[in-house]
Amino acid sequence: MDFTFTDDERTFREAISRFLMTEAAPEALREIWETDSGRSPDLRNKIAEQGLMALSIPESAGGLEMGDVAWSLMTQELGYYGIPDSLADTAYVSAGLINALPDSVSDRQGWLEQIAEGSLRIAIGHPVNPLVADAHLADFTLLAHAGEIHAVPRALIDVEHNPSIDSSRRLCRVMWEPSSATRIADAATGQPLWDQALNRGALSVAGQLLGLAQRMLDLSVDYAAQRKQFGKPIGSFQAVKHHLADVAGKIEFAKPVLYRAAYSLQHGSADAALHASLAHTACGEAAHLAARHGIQVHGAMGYTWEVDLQMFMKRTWALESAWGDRTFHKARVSDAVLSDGAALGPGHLFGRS
Amino acid sequence: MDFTFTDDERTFREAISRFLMTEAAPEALREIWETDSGRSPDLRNKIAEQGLMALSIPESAGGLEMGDVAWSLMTQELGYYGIPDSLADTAYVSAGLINALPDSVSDRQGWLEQIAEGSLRIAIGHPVNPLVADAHLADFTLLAHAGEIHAVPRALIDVEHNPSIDSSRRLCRVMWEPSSATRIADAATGQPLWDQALNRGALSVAGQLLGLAQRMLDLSVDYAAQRKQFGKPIGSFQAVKHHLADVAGKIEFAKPVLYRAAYSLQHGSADAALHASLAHTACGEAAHLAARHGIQVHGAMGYTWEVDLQMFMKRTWALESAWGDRTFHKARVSDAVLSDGAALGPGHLFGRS
Amino acid sequence: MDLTYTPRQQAFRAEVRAWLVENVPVEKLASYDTREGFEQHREWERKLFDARLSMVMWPQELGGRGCDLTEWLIFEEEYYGADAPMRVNQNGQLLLGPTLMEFGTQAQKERFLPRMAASDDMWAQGWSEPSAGSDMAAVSSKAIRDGDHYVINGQKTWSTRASFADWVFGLFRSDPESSRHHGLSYLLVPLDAKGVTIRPIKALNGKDAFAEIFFDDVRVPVENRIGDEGQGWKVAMATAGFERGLLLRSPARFQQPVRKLIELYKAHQTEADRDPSIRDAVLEAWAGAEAYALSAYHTVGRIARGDKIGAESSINKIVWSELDLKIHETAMRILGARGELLAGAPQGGDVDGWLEGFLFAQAGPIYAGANEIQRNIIAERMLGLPKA
Amino acid sequence: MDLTYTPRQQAFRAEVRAWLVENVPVEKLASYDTREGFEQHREWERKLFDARLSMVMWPQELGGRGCDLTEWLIFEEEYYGADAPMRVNQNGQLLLGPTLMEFGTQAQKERFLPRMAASDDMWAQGWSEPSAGSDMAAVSSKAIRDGDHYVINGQKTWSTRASFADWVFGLFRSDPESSRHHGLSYLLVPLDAKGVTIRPIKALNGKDAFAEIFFDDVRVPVENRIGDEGQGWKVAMATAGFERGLLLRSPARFQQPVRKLIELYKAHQTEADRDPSIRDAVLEAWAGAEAYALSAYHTVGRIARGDKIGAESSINKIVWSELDLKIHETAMRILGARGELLAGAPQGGDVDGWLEGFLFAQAGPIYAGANEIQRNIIAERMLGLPKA
Repeated sequence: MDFTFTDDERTFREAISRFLMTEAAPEALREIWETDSGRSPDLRNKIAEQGLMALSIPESAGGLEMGDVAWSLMTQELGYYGIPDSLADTAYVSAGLINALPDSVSDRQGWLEQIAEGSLRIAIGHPVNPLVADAHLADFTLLAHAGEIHAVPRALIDVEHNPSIDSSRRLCRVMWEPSSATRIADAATGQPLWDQALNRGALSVAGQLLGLAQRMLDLSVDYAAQRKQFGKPIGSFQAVKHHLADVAGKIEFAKPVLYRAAYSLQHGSADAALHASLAHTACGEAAHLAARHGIQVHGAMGYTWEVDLQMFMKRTWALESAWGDRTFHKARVSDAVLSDGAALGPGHLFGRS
Repeated sequence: MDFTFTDDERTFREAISRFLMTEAAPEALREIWETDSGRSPDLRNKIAEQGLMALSIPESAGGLEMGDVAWSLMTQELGYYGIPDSLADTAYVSAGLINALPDSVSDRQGWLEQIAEGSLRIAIGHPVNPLVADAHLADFTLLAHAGEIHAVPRALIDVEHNPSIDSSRRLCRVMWEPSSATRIADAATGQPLWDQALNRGALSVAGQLLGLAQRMLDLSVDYAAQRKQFGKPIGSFQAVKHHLADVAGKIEFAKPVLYRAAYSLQHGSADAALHASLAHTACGEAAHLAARHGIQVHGAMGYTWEVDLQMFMKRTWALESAWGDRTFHKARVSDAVLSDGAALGPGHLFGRS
Repeated sequence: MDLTYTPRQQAFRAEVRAWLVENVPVEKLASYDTREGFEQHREWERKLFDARLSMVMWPQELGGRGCDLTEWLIFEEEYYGADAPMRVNQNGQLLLGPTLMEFGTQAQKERFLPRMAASDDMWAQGWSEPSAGSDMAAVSSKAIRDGDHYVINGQKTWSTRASFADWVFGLFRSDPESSRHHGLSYLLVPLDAKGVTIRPIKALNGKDAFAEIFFDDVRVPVENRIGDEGQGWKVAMATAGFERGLLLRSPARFQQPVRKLIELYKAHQTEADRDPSIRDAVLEAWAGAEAYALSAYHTVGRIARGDKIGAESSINKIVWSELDLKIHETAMRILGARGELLAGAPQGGDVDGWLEGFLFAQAGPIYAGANEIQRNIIAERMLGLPKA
Repeated sequence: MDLTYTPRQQAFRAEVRAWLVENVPVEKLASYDTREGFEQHREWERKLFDARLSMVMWPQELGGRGCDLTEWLIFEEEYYGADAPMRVNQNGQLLLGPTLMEFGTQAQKERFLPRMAASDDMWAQGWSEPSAGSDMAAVSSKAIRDGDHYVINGQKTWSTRASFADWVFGLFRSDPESSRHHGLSYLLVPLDAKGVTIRPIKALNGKDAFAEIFFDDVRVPVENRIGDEGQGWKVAMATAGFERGLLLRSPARFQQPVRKLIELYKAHQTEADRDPSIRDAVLEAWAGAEAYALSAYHTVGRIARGDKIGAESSINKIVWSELDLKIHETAMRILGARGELLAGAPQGGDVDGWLEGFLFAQAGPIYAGANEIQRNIIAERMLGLPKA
C-alpha cells in the first residue's frame, strides 16, 4: 500500500508546470483563441519537445511508458494552464485507445510513434459527447459506428462548427460515412475500447477540472489579498476567507479520488468505471465551487472579459459536462453503489481487482 | 387583494404572546415535563381564560369564529413558547374537524362549547401519524377506521407510551376496537374531513415550527451578543452574523407561505393541500436551519441540557415529521407541480378557488 | 386577508394581457448589450410608453397610470408571462425616477421624467468608482462649483450600458475637503458633454454590458443637481428603500423562468431523473419563486397598511439572486453537454437563452450590494448584532 | 503508487477480524455516558489491551504492536466493520498519550502509558475554561509552585465523561503574571485528589456526558508536570498535528454508518424515493465517506514519505464533522416520524442508534475547534490570507 507518486512522476509534473507557466500565459492563450483554428502549432511543438505527448506511449514506440496515474498529475497542469482539448484527446485518450488496439492494426505502431514525437493530432468522437472537439484540424478522427472503431482522415469528414462559451473550445458536428477502409476494429474488439476511452476521457476532464479549480482559487486568493474595501484587504473578511477555505477543502479532498480512479483504470480494476465517475463528479464539484466563489470574491471584476478568471470559469462550465455530464456520472455511481451485493463499507476502498 | 391580518387578529396574537411569556417560561415548562402526565391543567385553564381555545369555534357555541388565518399567527406563538401538542390538537385540528361534522352528530354542539370553554381535551389519531399525541389524558380520541371517524372515550382505548427526544411529547400507540357506538361519521362523510384534518394538522405544525425557529433565532442572537471570545462578542464575527442572517431570511420568507396556505384552507381552495404541504416544508426548513445554526452559535453550551436552546431544538426535530414528514409533503408538492396542466408561472399564485 | 383580485384589478390584468398579445414582438430582440439591440429595446419602450404601460405606477401627467403596487405586480406578471422584452432603461426609471419625484424641483421633473418614461433619454448610473466596490461612499470624483456650473473630474465605473446611453446620474464630491458620506452632490450629466469619455467594459459574455466613464473638466449647470449641494448622500439613500428593491426584481421575473425550467425538465425527464438531485432542484426553484412572490404580495400589503420595511430588503436581494442562480444552474444541469453552446450554435436545440441567463445570474449575488454585505446588514440592523 | 495490501497487512487484517468475530459483545454495551456503560467499556478496553489491540501503534513494550499508520487504518476498518464498542478512553490515548511519548520522562511514560492503554486509568481532558470556548489560550486556572508541588485553583469545563474518569490533564497558569500562551504548565491531576469537585453537565440527551471540574487548593507533585514549567502551550501544541486529528476520527468510523445508511435506505426505498433528495443525500454521504477514506490513505502515504501536513488537518475536521451530520440527517429523513423515538420505545423499530448519532453529530462542527475557526486557519495558514 503506497498511495503516493514516484519521484519521476513528481519531477516531470513540476517541469511541465514550469514550462507552461511561461509558455502558456493567459495573454498567449487569448491570442491563440483569436486565430481561426484556435490552436497554436508552435505551442504544441514546444509541448511535444517537453515529452508530454510521449507520456503514455510504450518505450518501443519512443514513449515514456507511464500511465493513467502519471496523467492524473499532468491533466491537472493542462487544466491549470487552460491548454486546449486536442492535446489530452490526442496524447492521453486517443493514445490509450490506439495502444490497446490489437497488433494486427497496421497503423498502430506508426501512430504511436507519431503521437510521441508530436506530429499527429487526433480527435475522438465518443458517443457520450454530442460534438467532437477539434475535429476541424485533426489529422484523423476516431469515430464509433455500432461499436466499431473507425479512423477517419480529415478529408473524409465534414464538420459543422458549434461555438461554445469557452473560447478555447472548437466543437464540431462530424458528418461521415463508415466504410471498411476506415474501420480499424470491429464491434467485439471496439466496444470495450470505447468503454475504456470513456473512462479515460472522464479522468482527463476530471484532472483538468481540478487544475482549473486550483487556478481559480489561486487567482481569487491573489485578488482577495490585494483588493481593498472599507480600508482593508477583502481577504481579511471572514466571509471571503470561508468561501476560499471551502474551495481549498473541495480541491484537497477531490485529489485522492482522482488518483484512485487513475490507478484503477491503469490496473484494469473492475471498479474503474465507478471510480472514474466519482472522480469526474468530485473534481467537477470542486471546480464549480471554485468558479462560483471565485467570481463572488472578485466582485464585478470577475464578471469582466479582461480579468483572467473568466477564461477558467468558462472552461470549467464547459468541461463539467464533457465526457459524460454530471447526470451521466452520478447515475453510474448510483447504479454501482445501490446494486445488490455492492462491496461497501470499511475495507472495500480500493475495489475489486 | 389584501395579504395582511386584521387589527383584531394582530391584537389577539400580541395578547397571547404576552400571556405565554410570563405563564409559559422555560423553567415552568421544564417542571411540567417532569410530571407524570407531562401536562398542566392549571396552565391549560389559564390559556382557555385567554380565549385561545375558542378561537375557531362558532359564535353560536361561544367561540370567536375566527379561522385558519388567525391560527396561522397563534400556532407561531404556541411554537415560540413550546406549548405541548394537546392544545393545538384540541382547539385547532379537532375543533376544525368537529365543526365540519354534519349537524346530525348529536354531540357536535356540546363538544364545540366544551372546547371553547376549555373543559375538553381531545387527541386525534390521523393515519399519517404513526402515534397519537396525548391520547393518554384526552377525554376522547378521534380515530380513523377505513375512512370513518370514531370518537373513542379514554376508557375504551389502551395506550402504550413511546418516549420521544422531545420531553414535551407524549406519544401513544392507541389500541381500540371500532364499533357503531363510537362512530360519528361514515367513510363518505369522514374521508374528506380526515383530508382536511391532515392539512390543518400540517399547518398547525408549520406555524409551530416557524415560532420555534424565531425562538431559537432570538436565543442565538442574545447569546451571540453577550458571549465573548477572542476579546469580542462572537456576534461581531462575520461567520456568526451570516449564520443568523440566513436563519432570519428563511423565517421571513416562510411566513407568507404559511399565511397563503391558511387562507387557502379557510376558503376551501382546491390547492389547499399543495399550499399546506409547501408551508410544512418551508417552515420545517426554517426551523431546521435555526436549530443547526443555533447550536453552532451557542457552541458547547448549546449541546447542554441546562441551556434552553435544547428544548426548542428537540421539539423542532420532533415536529418536523409530525402530520406528514418531509418526504410526504415534498411528494405532495412534487405530484401537484409536475402534474399535467398544473397552473404554473406568473399570475397563478393564489391558486384555484 | 383577502387573496382575490378585485374586478378593477382583473380588468387591468385583462387589458394588459390583451395589449401584450397584440404587441410583443414575435421575434426576440437582439441583446440590449449591443448597439443594435439597445435601439430595438428603445423602440419597444416607446411603444410601451405610448400605451401608458411604460411606468404604470407613475402619475398620469408623467405618462403613467397611477397604479398601486398590487396593480404593478399584476402588470409584471402579465409582462413576464408574455415573454415581453427585458426593460432597458430601469436604471433611470427605477433608481433616478423615484429620486427625482421626491427631491427634484418641478422643473426637473417636467424636464426629465416624461422623456425617461418614454426612453427618449436613456440613463446610466454612476455609483461605483474603481476603488469602491461595495463601499458606495468611497467617492473621489470631484464636482467643483464654478459660478452656476460644476466642473467634474474623475471616473465612474460599472456603469451598465453607458456605451449606448444618453445621460448618467451619480454622486460627486462637491466639497473637496470632505470625506466618506459628507460633501457629496447628486448630479445629472449628459454623456455627450465635452470632456466625457466612455470606455466600454466587456462582460463575461464578450458584450459591452458596462462602461467606465471618464470626466475631464466636464461642465454641468447647477440646475442638474438634485437636492441641496453636499446633500447627495441623503438624496441617494432616501430612495434606496425596500420598495425600490422590489421594483428592481419583480416576482414574475423568476416565476416565468421557473415555469420554463419545469417545461425543460419534463422534456428531458427520463435522462434528468437519473440524477435525482435535478428533480429536487426543479421543485426547490419552484418553491423559491413561490415564496418570493408571496413575500412580495405580503410586503405590498404591509406597505399599504403603513408598515415600515427595513432590512428585509436585504433578505430580498439575497433570495432573488440565489434563486436566479439556482434556476439557471438547474437548467444547465438538464442541458448537460449542450449547455455550453452559444445562441445560434447549430446543435443548440432548446439551449435557448439559458446560458446567457446562467452567466447573468452569476452577477446577481455581486451587484446592488454584494450578498455578504446584505448579510451584514441583516445581522446588524435587523437582528441588532454588534459591528465588527 | 501501489494500492494493494501486502501479505503482512492482509495477515494482520485477518488476525484482527478473527479476534473481533470471537470477542465483540453480542449485546450492545450501555452508553458510556452512564456510570454503568462506562465501566462496561472499561472492561472491553481491558480485553482489547490483553489482545494487544488497544493501542496498536504503540510500541510493544507499552502494550502495543508497533503498527504503522496503514496497519492502524486496517485495524480501524476491521474494528468499525465489526460494530465493536466505541472507544471510551480516547482523550487519554490520543491526546495525552502522544504528548507523553514526546515530552514525558521515562518514569512518566512507564507510570502512565501502560495503565492508559489498558484503561486502568481513564483520562479526562481539561482544555476548556468557562470563558474560553474556541479560544484555547484563555486559561485562568492557576497552578502556583509551592516547593515540589503545585497548588491548583480554578475551573475547567466541557471535560468529557470526567464524572467517571480517574485523571485529568490540562494547561494551568503557573506564572500568575503571564497572559495568553505564556506561563502555562501542562499538569496531570488525579480526580480523587483533595480539593477536586466534579459537577456533571447534562448533555442534550440528558446524560452526564461532560463535567465541570473545580480545583480548590489541589496539590499535585511537580513530577506530574509534562515538559518544562511555563512551556505547557508548546507541549500541548506540538502534538496537535494532523496525525492526531486523523487518529481521532478514522475513516472507518464513517464508512460503517454509511453502509448502514444505504441498508436503511434500501429497506425504505419505496417511500424514501418520493423525496428524490434522499437518494441523492445517501449517495453524497457514500461519496463523502469514500473521499474521507481516500484522503486518509493518501495522507498516510505522504507522512510515510516525509511530507509535512499542515492546515489540511483543519480541512479534515470540517469534512468529517459535516459528513457525520449529513449521514445522520439523512437517516432521520428516512425514519421520518419515528426518528424522534428514544431507544427502547416500543414502536422504534429500526430507529436503532440513529437518533443518538444525530444528536452527537450536532457537536461535531463545534468541538475540537469550531469549524468557523478551522476555516480561518485554512484561509490564513494554507492560503495566506491576511488576519482580520
